[in-house]
Amino acid sequence: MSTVVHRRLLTGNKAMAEAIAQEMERDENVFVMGEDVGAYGGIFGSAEGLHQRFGAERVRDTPISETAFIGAAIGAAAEGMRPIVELMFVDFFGVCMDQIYNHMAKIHYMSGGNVKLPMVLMTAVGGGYSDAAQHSQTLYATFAHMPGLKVVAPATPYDLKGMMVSAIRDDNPVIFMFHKTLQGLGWMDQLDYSVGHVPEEEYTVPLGKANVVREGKDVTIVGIQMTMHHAVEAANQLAVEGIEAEVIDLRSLVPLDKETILNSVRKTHRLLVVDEDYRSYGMTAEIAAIVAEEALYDLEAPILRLAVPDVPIPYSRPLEQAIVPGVKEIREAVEQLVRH
Amino acid sequence: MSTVVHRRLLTGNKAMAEAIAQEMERDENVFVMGEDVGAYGGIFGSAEGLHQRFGAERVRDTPISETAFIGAAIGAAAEGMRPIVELMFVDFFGVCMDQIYNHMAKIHYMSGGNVKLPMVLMTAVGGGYSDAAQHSQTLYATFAHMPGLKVVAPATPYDLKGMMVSAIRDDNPVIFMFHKTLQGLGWMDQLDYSVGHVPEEEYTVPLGKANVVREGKDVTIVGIQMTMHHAVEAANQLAVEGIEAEVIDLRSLVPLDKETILNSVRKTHRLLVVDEDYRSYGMTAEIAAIVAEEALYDLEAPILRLAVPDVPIPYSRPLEQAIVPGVKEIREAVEQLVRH
Amino acid sequence: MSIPLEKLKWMYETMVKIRLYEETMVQVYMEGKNPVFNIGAGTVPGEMHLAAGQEPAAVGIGAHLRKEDTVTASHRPHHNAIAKGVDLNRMTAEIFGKETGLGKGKGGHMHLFDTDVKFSCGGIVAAGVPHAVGAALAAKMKGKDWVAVAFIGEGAANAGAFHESLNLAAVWKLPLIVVVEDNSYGISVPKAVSTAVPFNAERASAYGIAGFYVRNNDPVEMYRVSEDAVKRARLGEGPALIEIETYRYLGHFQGDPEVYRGIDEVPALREKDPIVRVKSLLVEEGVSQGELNAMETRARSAVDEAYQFARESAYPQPGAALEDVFDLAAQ
Amino acid sequence: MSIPLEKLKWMYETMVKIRLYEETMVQVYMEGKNPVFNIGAGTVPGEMHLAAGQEPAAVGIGAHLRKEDTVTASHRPHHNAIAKGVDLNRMTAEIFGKETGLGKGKGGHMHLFDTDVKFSCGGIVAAGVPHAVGAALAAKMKGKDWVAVAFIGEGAANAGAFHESLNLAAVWKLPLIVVVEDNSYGISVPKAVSTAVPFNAERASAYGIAGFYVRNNDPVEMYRVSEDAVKRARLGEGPALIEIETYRYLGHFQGDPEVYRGIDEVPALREKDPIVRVKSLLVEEGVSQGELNAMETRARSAVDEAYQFARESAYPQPGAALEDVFDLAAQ
Ligand SMILES: Cc1ncc(C[n+]2csc(CCOP(=O)(O)OP(=O)(O)O)c2C)c(N)n1
Ligand SMILES: Cc1ncc(C[n+]2csc(CCOP(=O)(O)OP(=O)(O)O)c2C)c(N)n1
Ligand SMILES: [Mg+2]
Ligand SMILES: [Mg+2]
Repeated sequence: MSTVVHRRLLTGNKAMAEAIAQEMERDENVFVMGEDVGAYGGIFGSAEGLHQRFGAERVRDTPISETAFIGAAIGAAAEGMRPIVELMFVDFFGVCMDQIYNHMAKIHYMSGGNVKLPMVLMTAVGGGYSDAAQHSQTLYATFAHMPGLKVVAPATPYDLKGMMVSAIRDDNPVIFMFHKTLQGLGWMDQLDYSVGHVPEEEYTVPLGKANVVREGKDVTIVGIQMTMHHAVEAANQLAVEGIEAEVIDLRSLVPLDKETILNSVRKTHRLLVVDEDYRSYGMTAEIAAIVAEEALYDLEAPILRLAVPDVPIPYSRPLEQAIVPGVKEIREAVEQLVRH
Repeated sequence: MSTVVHRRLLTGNKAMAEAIAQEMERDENVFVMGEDVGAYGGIFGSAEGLHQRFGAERVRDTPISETAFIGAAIGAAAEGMRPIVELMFVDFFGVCMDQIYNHMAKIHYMSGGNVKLPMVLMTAVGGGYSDAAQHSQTLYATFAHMPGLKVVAPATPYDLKGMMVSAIRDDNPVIFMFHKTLQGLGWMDQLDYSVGHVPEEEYTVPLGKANVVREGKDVTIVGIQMTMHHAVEAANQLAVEGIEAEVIDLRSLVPLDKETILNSVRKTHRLLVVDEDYRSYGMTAEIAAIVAEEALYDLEAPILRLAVPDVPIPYSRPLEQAIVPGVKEIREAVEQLVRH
Repeated sequence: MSIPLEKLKWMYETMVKIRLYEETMVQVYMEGKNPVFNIGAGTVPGEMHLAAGQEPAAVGIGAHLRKEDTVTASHRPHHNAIAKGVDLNRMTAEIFGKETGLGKGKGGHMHLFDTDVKFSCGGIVAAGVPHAVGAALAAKMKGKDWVAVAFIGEGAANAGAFHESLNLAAVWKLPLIVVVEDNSYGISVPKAVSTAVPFNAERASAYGIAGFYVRNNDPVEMYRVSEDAVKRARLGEGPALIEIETYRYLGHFQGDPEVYRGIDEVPALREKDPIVRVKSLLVEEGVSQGELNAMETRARSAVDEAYQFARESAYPQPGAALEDVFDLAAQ
Repeated sequence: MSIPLEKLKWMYETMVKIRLYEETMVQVYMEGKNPVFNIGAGTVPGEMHLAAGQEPAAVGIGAHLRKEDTVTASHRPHHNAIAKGVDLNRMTAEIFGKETGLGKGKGGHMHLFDTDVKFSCGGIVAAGVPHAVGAALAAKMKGKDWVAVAFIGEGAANAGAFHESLNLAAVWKLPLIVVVEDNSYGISVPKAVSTAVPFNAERASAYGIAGFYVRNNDPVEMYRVSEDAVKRARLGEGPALIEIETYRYLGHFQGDPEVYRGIDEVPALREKDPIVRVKSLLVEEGVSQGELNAMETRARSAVDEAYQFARESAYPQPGAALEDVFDLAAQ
């Protein structure tokens, strides 16, 4: 935004909920299901105000039966409804992954394209507030590894709204990951970037396009959600040292916008990938591999990866802080890269 | 084996079942649970003869309740038992991944090392016989991505026995993936390498060591289970063309023996990774990334990856054959690599 | 007899069609698997779960269903598909892996989707029940009197998805009917070894819904019990659970060594064949031999035509494997 | 009164200890979260699920348990842990994230593991039930008369793991007792909105096992019902399901706005406080005020000591985060 505009500031959760509300107005087939999405408005505010506005028929509190209600979303989508179903924490995927992975992801393919499943599974990811091993994961790669699902993870209120609208209108099943700390909730860390300008009218942000959020010539940093914000902060600090980092917000794991990454690496010749998910067999590996396949000769330094070092997320604050990559680790990694 | 030895030929499944039987003799805490592991002996023969020999108390047929019985294995292991529990097809992981991933994998860590879970989860992987999208996956990376589990995938009868013994004796939870086609079952493809020499006495093969199964100087091919066997066959064909490929049998995804891979790449300067799992965010990415991080300057050609091209496994034979990498694809990829 | 004659005739002809279909498949499946059986070889590769003997479950409730009603089925789906009116040609082509198949050869025998008659099935035990819950929910939200029927085996009733689905459907008073086909085994495991109660129908009380057990693989009793359940579901009175004692004449899958059951078991079951029983009823009702023959002939023709259609259809091009992961027209 | 006085005294003292523990936590949890509440800040970060009001479930059955018996609990575990005799100092240190904690600070409030008294808990709804099945299986295979008790909330009884576990335990006749603590809500969702039957105890019949419902959060009735269930489990007579109507005085977690319940609800529940009721019973039985004071003082001291121990303990070194993923001594 380079011109002076009226800034309509919303938190991440309100941006999401606004997208859902507007789509519910637009299309009577859109409805919401999940644990505590009713009066409570979703534990992380994703459904704030919807129950009050649309009632219990279209905003349905469910029993703690993720297999049944996510499976029911599949069945309803096959009948032409457009369910938005919430898995409260992504960490709970294991009780319902069969529905997500063997059915939601595959039915379109197995039916030779005849069955469409226009549904969104929204789920909270991320740690950083001592919620420990079973409530702090991002699991980006777990979902992105298996074909048939679009997997997106927006990082700003603007993208949360625009990508939610796109996800609802998409005829394919979409995993919509929102980061708890980026919801801008009153009871969590208050971060500047969890509040942002969100136009009132509906708009879409495409699923599958990465975003160059900061241009630079010396090094490319690819991040997603929190690690992207950390990368921007690190880049600002590095600029003082005279290092200009280009920061890419991946936004979408599937489809993966490899052109944006490759173009950047071809320009900067150095790559750091930063992830809040586990390191091995993760997002950082995929991006590194793509570059090693397609832009090997453009690299002037070995690729660096930062991620959770293959340990479950520990509870204690100093332990958690030690394993989740932050601004400092990114800065150090970039310094190492450019020294090369 | 360069000297003349008595070759005691066993199929893959008999090698596994022998390991289990010998450990059950050795340690009364070892027992087996799963669907159809009793009279039937396991759908893929992993428990052949055990029920007859050890009875229904120690070889337990279960209801179709994977969450309950895998969770029960966790509870029993915490009490000092050493359960071996079968998940019939790895594809069914989604109905019980919570037990596998949030508990089996994490309890040791969350308890600060106080609770040990000496258990083995054995499961059948792989396709190639038109069992379609819900019964043909390998899902190697799905399990390897999340920390706390050893994840092994032996490819020969010798390793199946030796690694099963190691898995049972290991105090950590182990995911033991056996490939259906490598079990040497009478009702599947008959492959030479699904039968092999297996000493009668107990022996262990370490978990976490890759195996250079064929030496070569021109290119490194990393494979696992079927793709390793395909790689050896491709290498033999390439030798005729004068190309000497080194083939590495990964055997273990976690721990990952990166030294063996790096040493080979430092020698051959070219890398092809071949996987029967989905391509993106998979095993091929992890190996490629490690090399791009740690041996970038040793590479004389971009890394190549072969894997299932991010589609569910199709049923129809020509379709399935088109997407699972085989000998031909490996040969062509190597030719491309050395031409570079 | 309280069944309208037309319904009974439909049930008979459909049962005959199912039986012929499955018996034909027994033969076709072995093509290319002789002298050495290889599951991946031949005209029809992969696992093959047949339902000969289990026809009553499919037709007893099928007689009450309309095109708009949804049916979800299991890994053993042919009888349910046929009773729901799935296109037999395209279903068979799918099982042959041909491009004319319901799923262009991508799904196969365990994954048949016919959107015209709202039929689907899948290879994961009990996983279709939640889908039927969702169809029932859609019907309710759209204000239609459509019902959804989920067929599962008795082994599947021990899976968590069964419990969660029935509770959810009961809480939301959805028009869902779960039909448990009790053929005594989940692969090799007898019901008594896997299930804590003799009858899954007893579990209905755990959801405050109606539960029924149909004995002796009886199609007429299945018809009666289903009539009530379907009617109440259409009226918005909520779900029901029907279990039927049925018989699996063949192995769990083709090639099953069946070490887990005695050699006399199946012959004894065949003695009580439900098709024969329905035929006698029709004869009692005065249906002529000529008409019976005509029904059987129609069934035979439909089956023959389907297999021929499948045989004559082409395999998909290899490149088709890369299509249909995502709907590209979308958005 | 059929409870031995010693047991009743133990129950009283333990309930007091639990209540004091939870009430102290209410305060401690807010340290460092004022004036702006931030879940990740302060002495005790992360989610905090407290059980003040739910003591009867824990002590009523706890009075029958031995060290060798296993207990698994949920995300709301403190009362169950205390009744099982978990080391209160190390438990509190764990909740503070200290290196002296049960899990060296790696587990936290929802993940407490005390192998000495065979206690564990976890943050995934219903996931502890299968673990208790496994402990019960181990006891059976080892020929011991140990039992395993799984505590869950009423919301958890709609999860598949509940159904699968009860069926498996019933089929194998394992010494498992599932205790459902019915505090009326799963977070914000009332039982009637989530559960198709008024009492989960009715679901016992789906597994052919005994089911009990204890009304009014009554510790004495809980004791009686549990006595029977535990005795029968020890004798090899299989599992039981006990549901108890109980009260959650606090929010689902600390910081819960509780928009889903009326402002009068909790005060009305507190009127019927079970600790007060047990105290009157003890007075009726002639226990002196002096003895009651002594019990309360002991409870207070244990709690104070635990919090002090936790406060004074050191945080783990950051590098410790990398340890304990695998047992390296293994193999
Ligand atoms: C979740 C899951 N677990 C296990 C299997 C393997 N499996 C396929 S069919 C079957 C037995 C099913 O028994 P039942 O439900 O009685 O149906 P039937 O085969 O008798 O028709 C099993 C265990 C599966 N497909 N899905
Ligand atoms: C599988 C799973 N789904 C959802 C959650 C989120 N969650 C945590 S506690 C809770 C409510 C539990 O209700 P109940 O079982 O009644 O226990 P209570 O909190 O009342 O003690 C929910 C939905 C979870 N932890 N695990
Ligand atoms: Mg069955
Ligand atoms: Mg509750």
